[in-house]
Amino acid sequence: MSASAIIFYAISAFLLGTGILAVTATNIFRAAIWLLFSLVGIAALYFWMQVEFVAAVQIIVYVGGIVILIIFSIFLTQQSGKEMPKPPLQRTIFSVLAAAFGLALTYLLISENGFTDGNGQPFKVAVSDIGMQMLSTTEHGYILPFEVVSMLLLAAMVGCIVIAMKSKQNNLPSPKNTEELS
Amino acid sequence: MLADFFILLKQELVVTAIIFLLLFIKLGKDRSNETLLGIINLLLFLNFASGFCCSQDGMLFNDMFHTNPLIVLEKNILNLAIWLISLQSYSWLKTHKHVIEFYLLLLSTLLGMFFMISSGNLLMFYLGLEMSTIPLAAAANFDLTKRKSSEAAMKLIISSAFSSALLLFGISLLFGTTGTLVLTELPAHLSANPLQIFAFILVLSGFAFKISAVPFHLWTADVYEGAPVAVTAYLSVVSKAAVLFVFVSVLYNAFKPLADVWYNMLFILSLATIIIGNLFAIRQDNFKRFLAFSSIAQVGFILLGISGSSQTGTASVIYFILIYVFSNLAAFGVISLVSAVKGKENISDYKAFYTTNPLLSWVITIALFSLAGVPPTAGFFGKFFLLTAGAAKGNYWWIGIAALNMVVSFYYYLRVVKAIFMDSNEQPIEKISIPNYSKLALIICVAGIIITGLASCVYDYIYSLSSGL
Amino acid sequence: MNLSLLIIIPLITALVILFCNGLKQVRAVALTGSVVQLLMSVFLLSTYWQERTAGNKLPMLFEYNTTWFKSLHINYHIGVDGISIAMILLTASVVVAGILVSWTMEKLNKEFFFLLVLLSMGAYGFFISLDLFTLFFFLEVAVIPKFLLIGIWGSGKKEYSAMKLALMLMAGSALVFVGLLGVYYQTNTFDIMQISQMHIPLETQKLFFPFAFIGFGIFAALFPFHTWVPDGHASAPTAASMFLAGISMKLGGYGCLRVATFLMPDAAHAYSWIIILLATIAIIYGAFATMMQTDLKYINAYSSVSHCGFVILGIGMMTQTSINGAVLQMVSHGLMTALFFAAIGMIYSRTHTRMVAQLGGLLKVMPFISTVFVIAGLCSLGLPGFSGFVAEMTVFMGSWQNPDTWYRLATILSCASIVVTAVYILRAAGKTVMGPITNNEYLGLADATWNEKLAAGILIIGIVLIGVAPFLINQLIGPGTENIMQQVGKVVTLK
Amino acid sequence: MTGVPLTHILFVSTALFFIGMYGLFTRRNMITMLMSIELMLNSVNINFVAFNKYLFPDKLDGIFFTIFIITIAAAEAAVAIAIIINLYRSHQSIDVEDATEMKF
Amino acid sequence: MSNYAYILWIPLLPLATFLVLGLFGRKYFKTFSGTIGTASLLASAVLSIVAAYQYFFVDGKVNGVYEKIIAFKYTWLAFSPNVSIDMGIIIDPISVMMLVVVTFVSLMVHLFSLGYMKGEERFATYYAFLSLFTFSMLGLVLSSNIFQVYVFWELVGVSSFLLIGYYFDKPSAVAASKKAFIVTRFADLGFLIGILLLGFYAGTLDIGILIQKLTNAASPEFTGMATASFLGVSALTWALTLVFMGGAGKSAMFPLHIWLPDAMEGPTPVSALIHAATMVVAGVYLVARLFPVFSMDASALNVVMYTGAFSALLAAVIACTQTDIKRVLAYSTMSQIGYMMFALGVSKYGGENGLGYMASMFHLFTHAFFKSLLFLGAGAVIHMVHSNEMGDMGGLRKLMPITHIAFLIACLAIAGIPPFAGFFSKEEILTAAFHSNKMIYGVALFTSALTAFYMFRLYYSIFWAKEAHVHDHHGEGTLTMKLPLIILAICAVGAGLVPFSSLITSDGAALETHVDMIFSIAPVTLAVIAILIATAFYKTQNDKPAKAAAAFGGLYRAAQHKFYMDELYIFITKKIIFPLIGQPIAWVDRNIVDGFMNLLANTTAKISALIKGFQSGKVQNYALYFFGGVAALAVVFIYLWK
Repeated sequence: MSASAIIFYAISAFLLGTGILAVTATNIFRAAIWLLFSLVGIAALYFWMQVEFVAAVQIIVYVGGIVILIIFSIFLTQQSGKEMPKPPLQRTIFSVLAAAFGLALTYLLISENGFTDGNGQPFKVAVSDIGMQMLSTTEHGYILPFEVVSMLLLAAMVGCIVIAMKSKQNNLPSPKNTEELS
Repeated sequence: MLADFFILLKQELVVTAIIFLLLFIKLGKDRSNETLLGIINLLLFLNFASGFCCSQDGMLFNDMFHTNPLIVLEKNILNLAIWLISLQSYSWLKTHKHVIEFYLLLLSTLLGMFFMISSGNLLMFYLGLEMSTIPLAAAANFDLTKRKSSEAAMKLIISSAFSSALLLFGISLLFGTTGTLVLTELPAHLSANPLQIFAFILVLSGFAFKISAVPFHLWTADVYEGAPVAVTAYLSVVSKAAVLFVFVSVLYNAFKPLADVWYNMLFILSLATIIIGNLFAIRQDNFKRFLAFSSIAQVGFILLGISGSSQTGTASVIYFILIYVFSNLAAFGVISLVSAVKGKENISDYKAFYTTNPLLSWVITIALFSLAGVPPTAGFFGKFFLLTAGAAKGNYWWIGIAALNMVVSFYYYLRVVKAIFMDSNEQPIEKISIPNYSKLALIICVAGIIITGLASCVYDYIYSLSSGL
Repeated sequence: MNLSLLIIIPLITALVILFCNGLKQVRAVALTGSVVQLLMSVFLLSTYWQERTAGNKLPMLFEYNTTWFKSLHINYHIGVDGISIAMILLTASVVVAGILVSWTMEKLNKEFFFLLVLLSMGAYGFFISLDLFTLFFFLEVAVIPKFLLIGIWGSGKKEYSAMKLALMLMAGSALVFVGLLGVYYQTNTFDIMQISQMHIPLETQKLFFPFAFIGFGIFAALFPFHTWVPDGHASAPTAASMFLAGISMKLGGYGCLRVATFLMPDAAHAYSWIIILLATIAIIYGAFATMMQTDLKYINAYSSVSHCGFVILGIGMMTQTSINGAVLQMVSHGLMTALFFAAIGMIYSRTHTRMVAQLGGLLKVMPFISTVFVIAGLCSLGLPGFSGFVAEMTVFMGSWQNPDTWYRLATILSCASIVVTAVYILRAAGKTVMGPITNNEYLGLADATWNEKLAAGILIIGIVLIGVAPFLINQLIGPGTENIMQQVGKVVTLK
Repeated sequence: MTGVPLTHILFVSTALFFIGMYGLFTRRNMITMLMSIELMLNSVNINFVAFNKYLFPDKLDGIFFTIFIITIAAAEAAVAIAIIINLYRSHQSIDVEDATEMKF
Repeated sequence: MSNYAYILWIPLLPLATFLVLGLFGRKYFKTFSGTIGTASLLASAVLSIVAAYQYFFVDGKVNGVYEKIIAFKYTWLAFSPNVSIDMGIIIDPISVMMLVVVTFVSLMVHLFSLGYMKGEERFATYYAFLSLFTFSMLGLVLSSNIFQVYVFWELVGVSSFLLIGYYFDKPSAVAASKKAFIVTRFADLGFLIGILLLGFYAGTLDIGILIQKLTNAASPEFTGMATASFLGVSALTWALTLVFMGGAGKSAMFPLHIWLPDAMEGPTPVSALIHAATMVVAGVYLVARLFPVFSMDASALNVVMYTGAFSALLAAVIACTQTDIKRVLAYSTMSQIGYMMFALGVSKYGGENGLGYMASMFHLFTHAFFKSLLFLGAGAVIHMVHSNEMGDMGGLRKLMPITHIAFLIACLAIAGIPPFAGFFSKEEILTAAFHSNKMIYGVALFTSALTAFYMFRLYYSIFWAKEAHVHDHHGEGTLTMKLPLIILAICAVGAGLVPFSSLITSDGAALETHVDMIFSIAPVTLAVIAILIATAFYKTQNDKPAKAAAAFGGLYRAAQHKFYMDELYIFITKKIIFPLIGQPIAWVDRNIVDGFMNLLANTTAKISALIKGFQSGKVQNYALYFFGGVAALAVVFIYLWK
């Protein structure tokens, strides 16, 4: 077993282990931290696969963005350190079964499929290539999805602002609202 | 080249333009809601009208975007639907604080749908799908202070995130087994091996989630019930229609090699959808929830039509969706009026509705009859053609079960009609004055319900644009 | 003769009604429209007669055929033969009578007449259609007005009955629909005349015939799918009962004949024993069930089950005479049962009860209505001189022509129903119109008004005309049944 | 990276996917549910990158897909959190079991 | 062959009267309606007599035989090229004879009713119904097609129903009319099936052709019918027996006779017309009409014979015990028709062997006069005392001399005392029976004696017995009531002198008959003895009848209760058909058949309620089901399918 393989298995074990902890930890704050580790592990996997750009994006967006967002929202909605309620036993059982079954099935199918490795070409990803291709309108250009995503982000932003903004609407005399709140 | 670009992308560009125009208006000085809504409705009408000028076949961005007359037609249907919804929600939005934001969200989802329909690539498809969902979840929360509204939004976003995770997993497996994301290249690489079938099932579940086919439908009723009426209408009509349009073309084109598999799958799904939708619909009291289940059952019929996988199948699905737009929106039009003015959304509130609001009663009755498939409304033609298409493969027993399920669906539609016309009520909903916008929308819907069926040119036109498997 | 007028006139009438104000205008428009339609039907009859006497031997006359939905081979194809004309005349008479009977409708009169006229439009369209799609279209058009008519203006457990009726009829049309699809995919056309020229393989026929036949059979109160009949008829307002029994049940019989049997004769032969079995059960069973009823409307409704059994029997026996008889029975039963319901409605509107036990001696206070009642009853029990006799005897004779011993036995059993019919009719009549007056309040009741007299008169004229001069209607429907027999008989020689 | 077969990487991603799914099924706190979803999306990302690298090294489709998924995941998370916060305002709870006002 | 087209007017005149009176009578001719009816019937009667004269005496015989003439024929309802219901007029000896009888008796009844029904509220309706009945009866006797017979048969039934139920506010009248109609309907069912059988095998419904085909033993129709058998009985026997069943119903033969006594609830003139002279003999007429066919099948004739004889005896026994005068007359009618029936039963076709046939027709003819006379006389009596019960009467001979004399003549006639009409016809019947079947002869003799006994029991109870305590003011009634009595009395005396045997025989050829004095001794003696016993018993009030009744004990009680036939029928209908067939079916329909439909609906609703848990509102469950769906699809379509 080569060193690279050992590194791979180590990373894998780490990210899966932290992933499991992230979904089982009873303390929500700890869970968020485990998630953070797991995401970092995934970034490491990307590094291992020599797709540094993606790894970078992963760290910037996830670790730097989403997890922070999540932690903030935890602070907003919850006292940290409080134990989270447990799901009903029945659901836990079914969830375990479902997840185990899904994993078994999927992996069975994957391993039976017998992927033939690529034609041996070196896989080199230069960040500039990605940038060029992203904004190219010609062959293999990704300008259109890029623009679409930007529109999506705009819309998401608008949505977030409207929803999460402390609404002054409560002051409006509206019979429906009082009815709903009561 | 540039002219092509504009012509091919005209609908998307118009929508984008409107979005930015609205942003500028938002950033400018405050205007009264009435003015805003007037402007917006006019813009939406222009948007709808612009869809009819100069369209042509073509591709852009290297398969990322393609269009043809059928796709233009589909987008026009969506444009029409959003215009109608906008007209109907006048009463609700008149007092709302975030009118422009609401339209920003809706229009961006519309844009997402346009790209999704035109997508020639799984990435574009995925982006379009997400773009048509995420802002909608935000929009579902637009009754900001209503608990149900937030709950609905939460359910929508979590369910859709879950489903898109599965969908993505499926896409990744497809990518892994075929090496391509381009829809037109997919058939050449598909060989119906188990992993591909599994990937297909995951992708299918993503579609099925959006069109709320059983067993992927569970979010539907809750979200429909909780979301504001306009959003519910939008969800049940526009977003569903858009995904169905894509679904048909993806199935018929990209997944052609798997036809044997998905044909049977669709049949099972369609029957399950019809039956479960009906079974749940018969005991609902909330009008929106009721329509949610009824729309689930309708989707079952649509799936049946798709499974016929012929030119008739494509045509009848699109035809039916057009009719469904009119019928469902006519019903939602009335509901949104009543909901906005009286805050009542239960079927039992509608008892003796006819004594106070005969016109609205007739509108909703015609709409329900059309949904039930009673002639001379267009719904009859739609259902007839769908089942005819579905029978092309000779599964008459199943068609028979579906046809008998129409009887069950009849029951619950008639239950509403019964409440409106026959039941007595101490305090029926008082007379509602109908704003002109809503009136216009209702007239268009009713006219559509009547004309679309009887005038065969509509169907023949759609048929001429369609293609089978 | 443009047959589309038969659809257009009711349509226009219905639309004009929507713009009317007040009962007087509404009913005037409705009556005018329906009378014009009746005159049209008579005119149609006379032109048809001229054509036939001029030697026109085409199976269908006044055909009009235009493409409707090109891609699905759906045409708007209409045309009539004698059978259709008989049905149209029946419909027109019942409609006029129904409108006259509802002359003083108080509640929501505009909607009431609108729906009545709409319902009649469905029936007219159904009877002239020569395209399965068009036929199915009109079949369903006729369902919903019934639901509303019963549910809004009915009495008793009206919602339940309306729902039951609508659902069962819809189930029927759903079955019909599957049958139609089967035929369509076999022949690639919806055109009845074209399909009749093709030969559908026996196996296919055997698969789809039951769908079509049972589907239409539900409309025609085929046992055991008849349960909508008693409830529906009993709860419906008078005019709706008349329409239901007089017209709507005929849609089923006509469909069984024109669609199921005509297009799939092989299967009809193969299944004829089942059809006959069910018909015989319906006849006997309906008659005995009627005997036990205490509500006048239920009596007539159950007797309709029994009488419509003759229609099915006639079709199932598949001899020319029996099919003739089936058609005659449809017309006869339509008129007779409409008259019966009209009389019951008149009685009910005055005494406010339909229970036989509470009525009595009405002949004394309302001789006209009671006479109408008795006439309807006598027609129902197959008295010569009224249409019922002619129809039933034709069915018996026709059925008897089928030489199979078991079929003979079925015929004899069916014949036996005439005794039971006599029992229940006489029991009802004896208690209701005869005997001493049971309630002193009845003494002050008024007899029929002019409109009721007119309504009854129209129907009685029809009944008596057929009863006294059956050769007329026999000549009318003869070529039509001959045409059907050619189709059905062809198979017999094949075997 | 030599010596590690593709299927092993795929196993990791698949396992991660179902770990995420398990979390989604069992976590009653909405924010943790959201976290679980992030795990699932990440597993898809691993898939795309691995496929792209192992099987189709001549193109970058998988990489791009990954990038877009990450972006969209961010948008999704943002909106979801906004909704959750709004829900918290009205329910005073982000337990998903408390948000079952609409059912049957 | 001359023109008989005018015969069409004989039935059409009453029909016209019916339509006019039925539609406009109540409003416009309230008081004249009787006159109109009587006048039109007078015209019919005159036409009938003219027709009879022309047929029997002007045209006379062709080759020594009275021919069947089809005077008119129109295809009314064609079933197939050969089989059709035709409306036709057949002229042959029996139809002409019946024509005369019907119109004549009907005329008498019309006349009588002018007085009897005077002042009734529904006077016009009464005459309309009478006209309808007359029309139907005339149509029946003139029918040239067996289905035409059935058509008028039914019309006769319904007009009888209407007339019996004339006093519709009397529950007993309503019940009686219902009973009459339903019982005869039941019999008609047999008739109808018989017609179907005959029509099918013979390939025609035309009586002439039918007879022609089925009397030729070599014809395929006959052989087909004689060889085809069902339950061991040949189709011919079945058909004829079933046809006879129809006749038995109308003619009140055992066991279908139960309606006749009850039918006396109708106005008495109606009973005279329907239940004495015309409708009740329709059965006899029917058998006579088809007699050539009957004569081909001995078993069917035997059925006719035994039924007739038994009915004659049974009715006579019951008549001896009844106290309602109309019921006595009703049973007497039944008894006399039994005579006619078994006379037909013992007969053969043609020549001397056809004596029974001739005798039967002869008796029908004479019976019409004296029985209608009896009924009209009874009517006059009832008119006077306003009661049907013998106990309310007595000693009326002084108050109503004309009625008394007429009634006495009629009693003598029916008792078979020479030279009254009944004697001659009864003699022929007894002769025929004697030559054919001794047992029947015995029964006939005994019945004859009983007849004399109960008739005179009736006679004495009405006119003697005790002093009249009725003080009536309108005497014996109007002239229109007396006149028919007188005319009919004359007929009852003279009808026996008609040279019947040369006019009406089974084959149309004249029959040589002679009154054999030796033969007459026995019946006449018996009759006289019976009359004497009756005189002893009933001329004055005494306790002999009670003692005699006690002596007979059970038989008497049974006879008084009509041998419990009504009870049996009521048992069958009320205890078997209604609760054991009708109610279960009605129950099954509501609970099983309809219940199943409701069950479908309820099950759907139940399932719907049952599975509502899936929509639990918990988004995690939704996701779980979602994945479950995916997994299921995957398993099914990857591993299970194919």
